[in-house]
Amino acid sequence: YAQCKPQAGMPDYNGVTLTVGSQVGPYIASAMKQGGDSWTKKTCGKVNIVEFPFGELYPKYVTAFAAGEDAFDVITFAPAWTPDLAPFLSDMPAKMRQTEAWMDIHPTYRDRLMMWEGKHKSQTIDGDLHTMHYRIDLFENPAEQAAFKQKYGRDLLVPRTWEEYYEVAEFFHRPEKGIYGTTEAFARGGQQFWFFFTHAASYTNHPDNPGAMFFDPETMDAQVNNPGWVRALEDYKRSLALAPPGALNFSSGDTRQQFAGGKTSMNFDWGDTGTVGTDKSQSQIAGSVGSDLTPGSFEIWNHKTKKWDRFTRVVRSPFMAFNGWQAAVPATSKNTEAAWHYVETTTNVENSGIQVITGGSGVNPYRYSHFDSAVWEKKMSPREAQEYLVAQRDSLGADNVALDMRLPFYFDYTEVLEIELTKALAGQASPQEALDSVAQQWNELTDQFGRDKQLAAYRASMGLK
Amino acid sequence: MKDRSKYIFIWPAVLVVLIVTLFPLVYTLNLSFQYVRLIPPLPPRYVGVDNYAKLLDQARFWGVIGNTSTLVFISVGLQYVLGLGIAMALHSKVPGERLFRVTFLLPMLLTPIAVALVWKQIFNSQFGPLNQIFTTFGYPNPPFLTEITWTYSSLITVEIWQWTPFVILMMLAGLQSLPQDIYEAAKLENASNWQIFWTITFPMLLPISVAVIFIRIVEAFKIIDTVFIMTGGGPGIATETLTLFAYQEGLKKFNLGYTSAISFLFLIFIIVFGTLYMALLKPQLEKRN
Amino acid sequence: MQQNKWGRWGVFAFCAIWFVLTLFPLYWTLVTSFKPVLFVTSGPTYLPWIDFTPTLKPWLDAFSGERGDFVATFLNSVWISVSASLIAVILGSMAAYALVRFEFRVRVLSGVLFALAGIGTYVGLTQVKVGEVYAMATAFPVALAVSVIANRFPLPGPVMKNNDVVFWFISNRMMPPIVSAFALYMLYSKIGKEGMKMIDTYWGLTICYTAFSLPLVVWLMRDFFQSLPVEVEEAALVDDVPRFRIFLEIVVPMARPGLIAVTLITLGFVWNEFLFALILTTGDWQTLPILLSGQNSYRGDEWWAIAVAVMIAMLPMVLITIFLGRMMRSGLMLGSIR
Amino acid sequence: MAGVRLVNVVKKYDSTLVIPQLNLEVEDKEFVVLVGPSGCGKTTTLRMVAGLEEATEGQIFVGNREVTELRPGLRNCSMVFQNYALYPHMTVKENIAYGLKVRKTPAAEVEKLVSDAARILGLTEFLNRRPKHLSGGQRQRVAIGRAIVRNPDVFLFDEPLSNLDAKLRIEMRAEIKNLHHRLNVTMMYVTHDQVEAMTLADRVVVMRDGVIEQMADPITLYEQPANTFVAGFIGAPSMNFLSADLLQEGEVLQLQLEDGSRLPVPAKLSARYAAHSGKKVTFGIRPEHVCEASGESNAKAPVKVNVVEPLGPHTLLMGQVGETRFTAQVDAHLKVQPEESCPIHFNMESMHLFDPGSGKVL
Amino acid sequence: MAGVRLVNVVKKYDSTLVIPQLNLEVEDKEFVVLVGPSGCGKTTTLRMVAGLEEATEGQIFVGNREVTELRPGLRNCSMVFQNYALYPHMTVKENIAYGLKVRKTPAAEVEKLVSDAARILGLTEFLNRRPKHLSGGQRQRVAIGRAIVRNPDVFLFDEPLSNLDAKLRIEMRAEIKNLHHRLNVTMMYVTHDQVEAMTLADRVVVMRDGVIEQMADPITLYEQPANTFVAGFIGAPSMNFLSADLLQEGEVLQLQLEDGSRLPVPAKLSARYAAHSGKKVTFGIRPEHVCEASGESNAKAPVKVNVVEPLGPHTLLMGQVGETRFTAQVDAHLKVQPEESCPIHFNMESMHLFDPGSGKVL
Ligand SMILES: Nc1ncnc2c1ncn2[C@@H]1O[C@H](COP(=O)(O)OP(=O)(O)OP(=O)(O)O)[C@@H](O)[C@H]1O
Ligand SMILES: Nc1ncnc2c1ncn2[C@@H]1O[C@H](COP(=O)(O)OP(=O)(O)OP(=O)(O)O)[C@@H](O)[C@H]1O
Ligand SMILES: [Mg+2]
Ligand SMILES: [Mg+2]
Repeated sequence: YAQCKPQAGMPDYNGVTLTVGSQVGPYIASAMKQGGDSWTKKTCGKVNIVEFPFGELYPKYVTAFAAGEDAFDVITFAPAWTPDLAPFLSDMPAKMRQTEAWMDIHPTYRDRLMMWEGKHKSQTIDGDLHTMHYRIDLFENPAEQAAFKQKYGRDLLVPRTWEEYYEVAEFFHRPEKGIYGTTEAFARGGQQFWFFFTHAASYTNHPDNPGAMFFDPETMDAQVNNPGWVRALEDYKRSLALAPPGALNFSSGDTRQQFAGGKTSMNFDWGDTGTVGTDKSQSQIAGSVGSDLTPGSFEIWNHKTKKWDRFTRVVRSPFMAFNGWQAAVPATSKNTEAAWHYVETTTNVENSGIQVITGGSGVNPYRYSHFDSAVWEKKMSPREAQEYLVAQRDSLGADNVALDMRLPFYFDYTEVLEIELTKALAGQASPQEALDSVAQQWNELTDQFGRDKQLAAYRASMGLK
Repeated sequence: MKDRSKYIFIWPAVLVVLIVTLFPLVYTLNLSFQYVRLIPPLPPRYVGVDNYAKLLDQARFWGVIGNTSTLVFISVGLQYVLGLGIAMALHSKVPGERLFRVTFLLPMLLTPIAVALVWKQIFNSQFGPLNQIFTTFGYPNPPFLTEITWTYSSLITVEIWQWTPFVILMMLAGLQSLPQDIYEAAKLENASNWQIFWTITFPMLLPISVAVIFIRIVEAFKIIDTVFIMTGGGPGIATETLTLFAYQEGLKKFNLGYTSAISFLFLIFIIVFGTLYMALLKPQLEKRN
Repeated sequence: MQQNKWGRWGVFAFCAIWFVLTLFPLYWTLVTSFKPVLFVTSGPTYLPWIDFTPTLKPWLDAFSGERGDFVATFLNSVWISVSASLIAVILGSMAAYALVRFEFRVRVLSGVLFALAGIGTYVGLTQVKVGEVYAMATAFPVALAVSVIANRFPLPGPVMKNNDVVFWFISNRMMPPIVSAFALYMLYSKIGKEGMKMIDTYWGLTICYTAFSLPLVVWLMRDFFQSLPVEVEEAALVDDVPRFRIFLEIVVPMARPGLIAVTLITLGFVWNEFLFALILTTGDWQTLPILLSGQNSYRGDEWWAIAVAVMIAMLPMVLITIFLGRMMRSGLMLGSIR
Repeated sequence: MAGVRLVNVVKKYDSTLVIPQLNLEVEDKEFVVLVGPSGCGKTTTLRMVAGLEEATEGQIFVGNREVTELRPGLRNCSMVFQNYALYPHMTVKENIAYGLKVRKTPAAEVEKLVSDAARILGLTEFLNRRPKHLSGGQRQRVAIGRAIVRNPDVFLFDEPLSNLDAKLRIEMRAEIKNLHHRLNVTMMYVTHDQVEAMTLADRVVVMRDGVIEQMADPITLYEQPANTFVAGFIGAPSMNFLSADLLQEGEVLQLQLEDGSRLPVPAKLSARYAAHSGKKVTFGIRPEHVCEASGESNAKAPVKVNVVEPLGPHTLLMGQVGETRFTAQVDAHLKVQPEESCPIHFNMESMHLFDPGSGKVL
Repeated sequence: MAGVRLVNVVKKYDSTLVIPQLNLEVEDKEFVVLVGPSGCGKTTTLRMVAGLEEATEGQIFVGNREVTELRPGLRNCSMVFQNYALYPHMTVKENIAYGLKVRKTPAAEVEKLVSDAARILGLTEFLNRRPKHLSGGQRQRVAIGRAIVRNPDVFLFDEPLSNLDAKLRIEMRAEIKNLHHRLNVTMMYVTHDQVEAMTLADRVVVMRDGVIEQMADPITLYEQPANTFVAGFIGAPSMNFLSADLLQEGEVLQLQLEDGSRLPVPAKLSARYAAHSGKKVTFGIRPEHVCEASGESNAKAPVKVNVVEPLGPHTLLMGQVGETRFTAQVDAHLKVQPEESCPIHFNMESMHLFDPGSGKVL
């Protein structure tokens, strides 16, 4: 049969088949596939995407690595796992970092999340952070505006602080009419703690003390029980009161559906609420989806002085929840070179541009080139597209952007947090008690795993030298 | 009979089971005395019975045993009662029995994951059909999966829905093997149905009941998918089950020594339970042999 | 008799309620799989065309492959569950038959010797730098041989009989599967490194399922064989028919209803198994439950997609149930024998 | 105390007609036995009386009460089943007491009734055993004991002895007969063993295909069967049937068999049969009404012997007269070998003649 | 062709001793019937010969071959089981041919053997039916057919007729007897029906508790039982046993019964019994060896009648002589009512005397 010919200037990967681990599609997997098709066309290599339920992805990788199995040539994973997986990953080839496309990647990803212990270990394939969404039709309804003004003595605007956020939420919370104030994810295993972290970032990500949100970057003492965190948890519980029934069992996906179903006046979420909410086939409020940064705060806890520092303006601390999907090449792969080439192809400007506007690909902007509103207006109304992109770009570019936690033994830490968080939400413990307990257990874990090692890893994850 | 061929009959099955289960057993037993973290890779070290001691000392472990037992005993109990009732109804050739018989078996053959997913939707406090029913009766948005008592009720409902068919199947077989004439004899004595049940049907079914309940309990103690999908162990850790706990420790944290210890404690627990169960029921069973 | 007409109505009502309870979730899933997204997230709807406008989109999505390769996975599931349950039923009913018709005596002490010989050989071999897998592959038969030979001698200590053997089979289902699955993965991985790929292969999964189905098969089939008349077999014995032909040509046909029922039940268990499938496959031999649980992604529950997946996974089981129901009606529990 | 009456009872299972129409009256305190070949509807009849089976049409009375629609428990009949139907999980005592307990009889009375019954039936020492550990005869007695304690109006027995061995059968037969005397109560008894029927019954009902062929006391049944069916069914070994021509030769009425042998009809029977002379008839004679022919016999025919069965007191010869099977019961000391021909004398006093078409007696 | 020999055979199940020690020799072509009460070890003996059960001790020979350790298939015995043990999923033809097929007999020969057997047994028209659709007697014939085609050295029958009804039993009995004549082969036959034993056997083995009580031809067994057990077991209804004193009164030997009646021992028996005069003895007399006493009877005693069983040709009276149970077979026309006392004549030619302690015949 006719030998496949690679395109000009492309390497010849005839006979190479890459196994790519991913979660069950369409999210991410379809992007990897799109990239794969493109790569096959260019290089004649083949790509086999193997898909696992999201919850089982981590154990799948870990067992394979631990057994030294050559099961995957490329893995896609959450950055939180980077510390655990990094020892088994190959380094990104230097020449990938000398292209124009490289510089197009937003530095928050390029220089922080794709690195581990000073080396580039993975490639971002999806940008992820929390942005806020609101119902334009409600917020700009003159009757509502008037009523709001009468009740609170100020204009009904998109909230900039959490106080405003709760005022607005309370105002729109009308269970008898089937409309609720807001919604967040509260379910254990349903991404709850990222939502909580978003609250916490606003009160604890001090501009003067970078990377001190989770742990003291000098001592590795857990910070989760400081007053900033406690306040965040109180807020988080307030959201529960203003959320639709059964919210305690909501995962992020539910919040999205709630919002798109017109059940809540606001929510905050990854970029998906924007794409789902504006899609007429999935949403009852298409055309009315406004976006903005998540609210900020005038006050931020300073862990050094043990005081609330008051700022003259609202400090926005958008939270890089989840940090976006990464792709990497395990060291056990026999096709490292081809695998990296595939990753590069999949995430190049052209392909990622396609992915980012494909509904259901799960890919959110992570390159400057993704913020070209012309493309987006094909899917959304101009205003929606405009607000969506601005919220995404400004969050990413915010001075005080907060990075997600990445640590070895990640699941040990998050498990403790999830359990205590759920207890607090269920009213079995006060916020202070719950967080004290988390802090104590986190410190124990840190000691158990080696404080120095953990500290070094934490500092690396926060980009501290 | 001295018949050598008996070995040809039994060895293949024994070998397959031995080969596949022996290694895991030994491996796990060995692991349970070690401190092993797979990720990041740390060299394993032997810690004696530390894992066990720690477990027995951990409130969460006992909580988990309590949760699992609550779920298992209540749901298996109800499964048995319902299953026996339905089996008897089917056995009495209720109209439509052919259709019922086929349909009633269905849930047992569905993936527990699918079952849990479907029921999670039904239990949705907002969009679910059950909510609609409760709402029309003036109790909108019950916290099906978010409040402890409700959650247990919901989980037990699902367990019952899925596994009562197994009881039906086995009890129906048991009923079919009972002699018919003693029922006629009892009817001639003018015994009421209720008396007939307690004095004849139930005692005669006791041996198979014991076996069915035992198998169900052993299998039910392994419950994970339903809980994992429907509540994730919540609210809090109120519905965390043994296997879910082991899953978190083993496949999330890869704290393998500890997980192995959980498994062995679990095994010991089941065996102790099984022995007690049999010991308690033996006098009852022996009476009829 | 007429007298308890009301009682019969009560029984019927009870069955009818249970019928509705059984079918409603399945009906709900069926209609959900035809619902447009908008109708899923806006409260319960029940009747297509009346409550909502049905759409085929979720089904088309499923078969487009973007939510995972349903066709290949479905076929994997079929191959593996059919072959594993067939093998399990064949081996299991042979063992069950032996446990019913013959007497076995296993001395506890020979079990202890098995363990000692096994560990001894293994440790000894690894000391002289023999690979782990080869050490195991040697230790196992050595230990087996030692204990089988030892069992011939009148060793002191308790003796296990047929019932204990059955209990041993059952006890293999008592262990929580999490660790067994992981340990098995390690074993397969080690064997794989010696050149025999087990992980993510047809045989790897089939053997594992066979082993874990066997206990149930043995348990259930034993009951069936017990109720067969032994004289029929004796007649054949006197006629100088070899045991194996007796089993195949006389016992199996007589136990056919039971065999079919057990095969179907086993098929159901294998078809639905999740954990082993998850851990022991990577891609080529993934089975449906994994794909199914993947529909419950971190992006939230997309009910319409889940519903389609559930329907696909359910369909063969519905057919099996109908079949099984038939078998039960046609005298599954013997009766037709004499 | 009460008799049993079935009036125009019809029984269909789905569409198969098992009992076309049955009228049967059992007197108070009578012992009636139903016999007939397998499948003739004996059990069905009994079960309809007990209420275990519904009559499709017709009425059933126990005493003066109509019980057609009544449930079994209220008819006050006791039934003893072929397989005893003992409760396997109860001891003998519990088995017997069960019906009383169900009816909430005071414990002291239960105790008394059970021990009385046990004494009558010789079960006292087995009271604490389970049925599994009893022999067949003992089980049967337990089943009867269970029936007795209720003090029922009617006892129903469905082949109670058919699972017992020959000796036990004879013993139990006598016990049941005895019981009937002692309790003095109506009994209906089903069997397909005609010896049982003959020994036990006040009256025997011979059934075939759901129809009563003859109903009479045992001796009448034996000596004056109404048709070939009854004649063949009652008596063991069966009556022999030979085709014959009834010829009037002067004064003497004679039977000419197919092999040409001629048998004179006794004078005192001639009047009865004379009307049928010249016709083909079926000649019936029981094996016990023949013997080996001595010289002076005037009614004999040769039998070609196939099998010789010595029974102790006498011997059975099984063979053929002409082409027809024939069994003869002869003296134990007669030495005959198979394949021999043996001349047989017919005791013509005990002859029967039937219409070859309808089978009715002439 | 071969006889069967059991030498010092012992059988234990676990620890229960079922057969203490058994020596039995069956001649070539002999028809031997094993009888005895339930549980006496008949089936066990037969199964040991077939090889379905291992002898705990001792040796078993078929012909000249020792087969003690041989597996069943190699002993060339055919066995017919009580429940027929037909292969339910095969047609009659397949059932009969199965053993041949397994032994790879050429198809043409199979065909011939099967059709021969079917013809002999009258099964030709049922060849394609399944056992389910056959009547009991037909099933039994299929089982026999299956045994025949093997052309075995020895036929073993384990109560083959006990599931059949009375009429069928008589028919099949004759067929089996016939078969023995035709095939001319060794047969061992187990039954607990002594009528079967008497009619079929060349020799009957009477067993009790695993021990052979007597082994003799049927007539001998009936007329000269070796002990009270055999005397009571053989013959139906059972022999009556009465305690008596044997008195020498001058020339005449007399039996004095407990109720005082005196019965003279016939002269030709006096010599035999004279030695025992003055002792307590057990007097045995069969029901068929008594009759209603006429005036001139010199050997009579009154029987208090409890039950009257008309059997057709004669009538059974069941009652008591003194305190001892007594059964008499009298003429059918004797009219006796229960509770009456009836004088009975003893046919003393047929008397038996036994030692009251050991039960041995005197
Ligand atoms: N439940 C039933 N359904 C259909 N037909 C039945 C049923 N019970 C009995 N029969 C049929 O009714 C007829 C009479 O049955 P019955 O049991 O009364 O016979 P029987 O005289 O007692 O026979 P046997 O001597 O074999 O007990 C038989 O032909 C039988 O096949
Ligand atoms: N497998 C066994 N285990 C223990 N005891 C047994 C076993 N089989 C038979 N027996 C006992 O051996 C004795 C003889 O049994 P066997 O079956 O030979 O009696 P049988 O003379 O054939 O009686 P029946 O006339 O009831 O068939 C009985 O007491 C019986 O309980
Ligand atoms: Mg009947
Ligand atoms: Mg026997």
